[in-house]
Amino acid sequence: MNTTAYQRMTRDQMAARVARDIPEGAYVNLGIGLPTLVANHLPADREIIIHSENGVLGAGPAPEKHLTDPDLMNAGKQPITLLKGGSFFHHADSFAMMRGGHLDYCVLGAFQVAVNGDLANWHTGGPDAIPAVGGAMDLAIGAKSVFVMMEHLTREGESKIVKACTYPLTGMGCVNRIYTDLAVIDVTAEGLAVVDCVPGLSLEELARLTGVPLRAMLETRD
Amino acid sequence: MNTTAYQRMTRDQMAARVARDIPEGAYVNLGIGLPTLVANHLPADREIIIHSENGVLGAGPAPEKHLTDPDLMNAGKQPITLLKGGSFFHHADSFAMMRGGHLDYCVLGAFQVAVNGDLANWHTGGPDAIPAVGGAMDLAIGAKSVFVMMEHLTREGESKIVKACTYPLTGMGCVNRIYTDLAVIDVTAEGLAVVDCVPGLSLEELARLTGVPLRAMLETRD
Amino acid sequence: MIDKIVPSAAEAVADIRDGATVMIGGFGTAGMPNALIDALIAQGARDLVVVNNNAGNGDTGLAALLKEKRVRKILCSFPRQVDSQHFDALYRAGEIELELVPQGNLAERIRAAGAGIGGFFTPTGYGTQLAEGKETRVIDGRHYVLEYPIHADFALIRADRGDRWGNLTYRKTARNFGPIMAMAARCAIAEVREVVELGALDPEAVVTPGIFVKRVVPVGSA
Amino acid sequence: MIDKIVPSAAEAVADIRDGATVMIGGFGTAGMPNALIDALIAQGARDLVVVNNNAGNGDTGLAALLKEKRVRKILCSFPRQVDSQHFDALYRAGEIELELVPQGNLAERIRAAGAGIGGFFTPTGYGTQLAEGKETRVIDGRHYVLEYPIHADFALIRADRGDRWGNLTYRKTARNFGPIMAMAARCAIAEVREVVELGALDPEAVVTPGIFVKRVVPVGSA
Repeated sequence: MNTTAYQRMTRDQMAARVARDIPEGAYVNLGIGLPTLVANHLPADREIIIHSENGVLGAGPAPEKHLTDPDLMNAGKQPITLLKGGSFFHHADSFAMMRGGHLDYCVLGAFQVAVNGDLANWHTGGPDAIPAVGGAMDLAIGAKSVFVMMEHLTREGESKIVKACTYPLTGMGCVNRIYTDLAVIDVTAEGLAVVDCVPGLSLEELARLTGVPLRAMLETRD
Repeated sequence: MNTTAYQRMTRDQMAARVARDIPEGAYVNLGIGLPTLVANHLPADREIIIHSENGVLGAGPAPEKHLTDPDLMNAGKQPITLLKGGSFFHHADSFAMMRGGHLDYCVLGAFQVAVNGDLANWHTGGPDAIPAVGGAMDLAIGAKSVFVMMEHLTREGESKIVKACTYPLTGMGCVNRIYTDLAVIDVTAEGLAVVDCVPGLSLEELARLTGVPLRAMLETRD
Repeated sequence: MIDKIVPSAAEAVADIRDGATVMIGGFGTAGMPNALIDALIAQGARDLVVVNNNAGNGDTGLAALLKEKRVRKILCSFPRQVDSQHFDALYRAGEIELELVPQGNLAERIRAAGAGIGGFFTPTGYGTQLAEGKETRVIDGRHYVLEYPIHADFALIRADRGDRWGNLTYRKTARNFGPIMAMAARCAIAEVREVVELGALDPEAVVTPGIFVKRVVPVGSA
Repeated sequence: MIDKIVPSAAEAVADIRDGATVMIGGFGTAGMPNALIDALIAQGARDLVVVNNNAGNGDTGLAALLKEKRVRKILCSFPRQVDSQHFDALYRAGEIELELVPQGNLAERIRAAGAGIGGFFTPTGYGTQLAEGKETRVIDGRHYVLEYPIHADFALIRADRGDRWGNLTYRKTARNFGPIMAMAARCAIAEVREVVELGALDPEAVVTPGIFVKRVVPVGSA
């Protein structure tokens, strides 16, 4: 697949790229899996407040192992710490923060994102798959900006950015920006716009891999 | 009016009569005005928890004047104290307690109660009257038992217990029991049933004064 | 560094525009943000829509704002009080619009706005004048009225202690509408008795997490 | 004297009947009321409907209740976990009914039950499989799905400290569903780490006021 002169970003490079776009003072929810890595790359000189759906604002990094507290976990059930200024609240209040539009950003993993911003990330729809949705649908419709973070291509080399999702939807038209190991792409009313991509990868090659129309961001800025 | 050999109850006697019916452990909201007096007559050997709509459970008696705290008031804006075991909460939680059916009793004043339990206590409907409803409609539909406490007759000698309310309604079919200065009357599916009345007042005389069918409670007990 | 502390009430309310919807905390005088209201009076915005439980007491605070004819419309549950003379005069003269809302519906509509709920079925008010013309529905044999959220541009509230992240605690029954109004407004401004260091508030006892608060103004004791 | 303290978990759950709807607190293992669940397993009630965020972890607690085939139906948001083998097996064998609910809708439906709301319009899940067949509506240009409350006969929750009036505090992210489940159940039973004297809990920091709680069982640290 990878015959041209570009390097795909590592997972940590992707996380660092996402982290760069999160400003001081933002309230952010990081989804389970790949998005969790973003926390490790937030610049130390920015105060950013991490929300976890299970009732905490101001989630801090994992504690040293011997300080793990089974009552202090994130949504992925990983041990966390609480920053000064953090707070605890119950589930209805926690999801009021999402649904009510109080979170500035959420970062979600995805199976597929469609050109219109439709998101599929909760269920493969396979007949033997046990469905589980968690807070994904609430985050998808709730945060002011919904970032998706995923590999650009499946293991089989198919684009996860698609004309229309074939997996069951998490939310309709909800994605604002897509971070992949190849590029950063905005979902706009006029279609997908490439913000940047890895060195050595041309827009033409990216569009060919992706299989849907892409344009460069600058061309469409007014 | 008062030519026969009975005495109307005083306001304090009425309050004591209501208080007698409130059991240990009950959660109770006392409306503004006459019902507030009930607090003074709750037996000291019963723990009864007073709810006030402005966000307090475990409201205690008024403090000595020099200990008044402007941040600790009841719904009538009168200074109160907080009992051990009391708690504070916000308005949405306070009304969830009512609407969600968590209060055992509320005691409300009234302009009129109809034979079907309709309650009118918030607005005379007069053209120059400024309407104000407060929490009355929430209490009317919320408490498990809704007690009304009022004089039996208006100053003009008309019964406040009526076939149908002529004043605007607070709630439909919501009243369970009526305490007046003449009698205690239950609202039942078969009509009004007199639980007890002041000594010397016959059921016939009470029915005549009230102007709607009344029957004695015992006759209808099955 | 996140710093929501604003040194003066005047600065905190400077961007409230003519025509804005402004929620004002307080039940009677408890929790009334007097410093913010005084600053709003001095600031000059007019044609305001105000949401408060009452319609002003005496000659200060909200009553003074009304007296200055700066309020086009008020949503409240209990305008009529012994000392609501300024509202009464405006209302009788047809110079202010009143939307009278049962107190629990007022609280729940405010909470719904903060929680991203589009509407809800409430039993309160069913069959009364205050539900006239509203959609109704029978659910599980009970009658309900459909009510919609109340959103606001600004919320002016009074809290007890606050920190630079905007976390708040309240004092006794002065809590009342503060927490839900903070959720429902695009910009919540809290005057506080005392600003404390980040981390000084017990994370278990924070009542309003900072995510709901944009500005914190230290004003000392009321 | 009000005394909601029940000395043993066995006594506290003795009246849970076959077919009961039982809410069980906890997000993963944090806040899981293990002592109450073990007592429910020993008690023998079957054909239960369980409401929990997950569908059991490992071999203990809720997973053990499932393994015993005592649960007819489960409402949850995230059944599939690395260690949800007992649920997975039952589900694949068609021996348990699953109602999958987005986590925020689950929380809000539970809260609605406790708050006496008959139904509400939520944006979460609109346009997805999980809203199929449900009533939808456009309100102010946004799409919503109508969701109904989830009531329960019993709630089994874990809190940190409790008193004889049933007031509760929680510990960190173990708070999660506890406060709203307590509101939504006819009979809420809390296991607590520690029972304290009435008045020992700060009234400003009580998270679940005793009005929502019927029984408090001291079980010590988890």
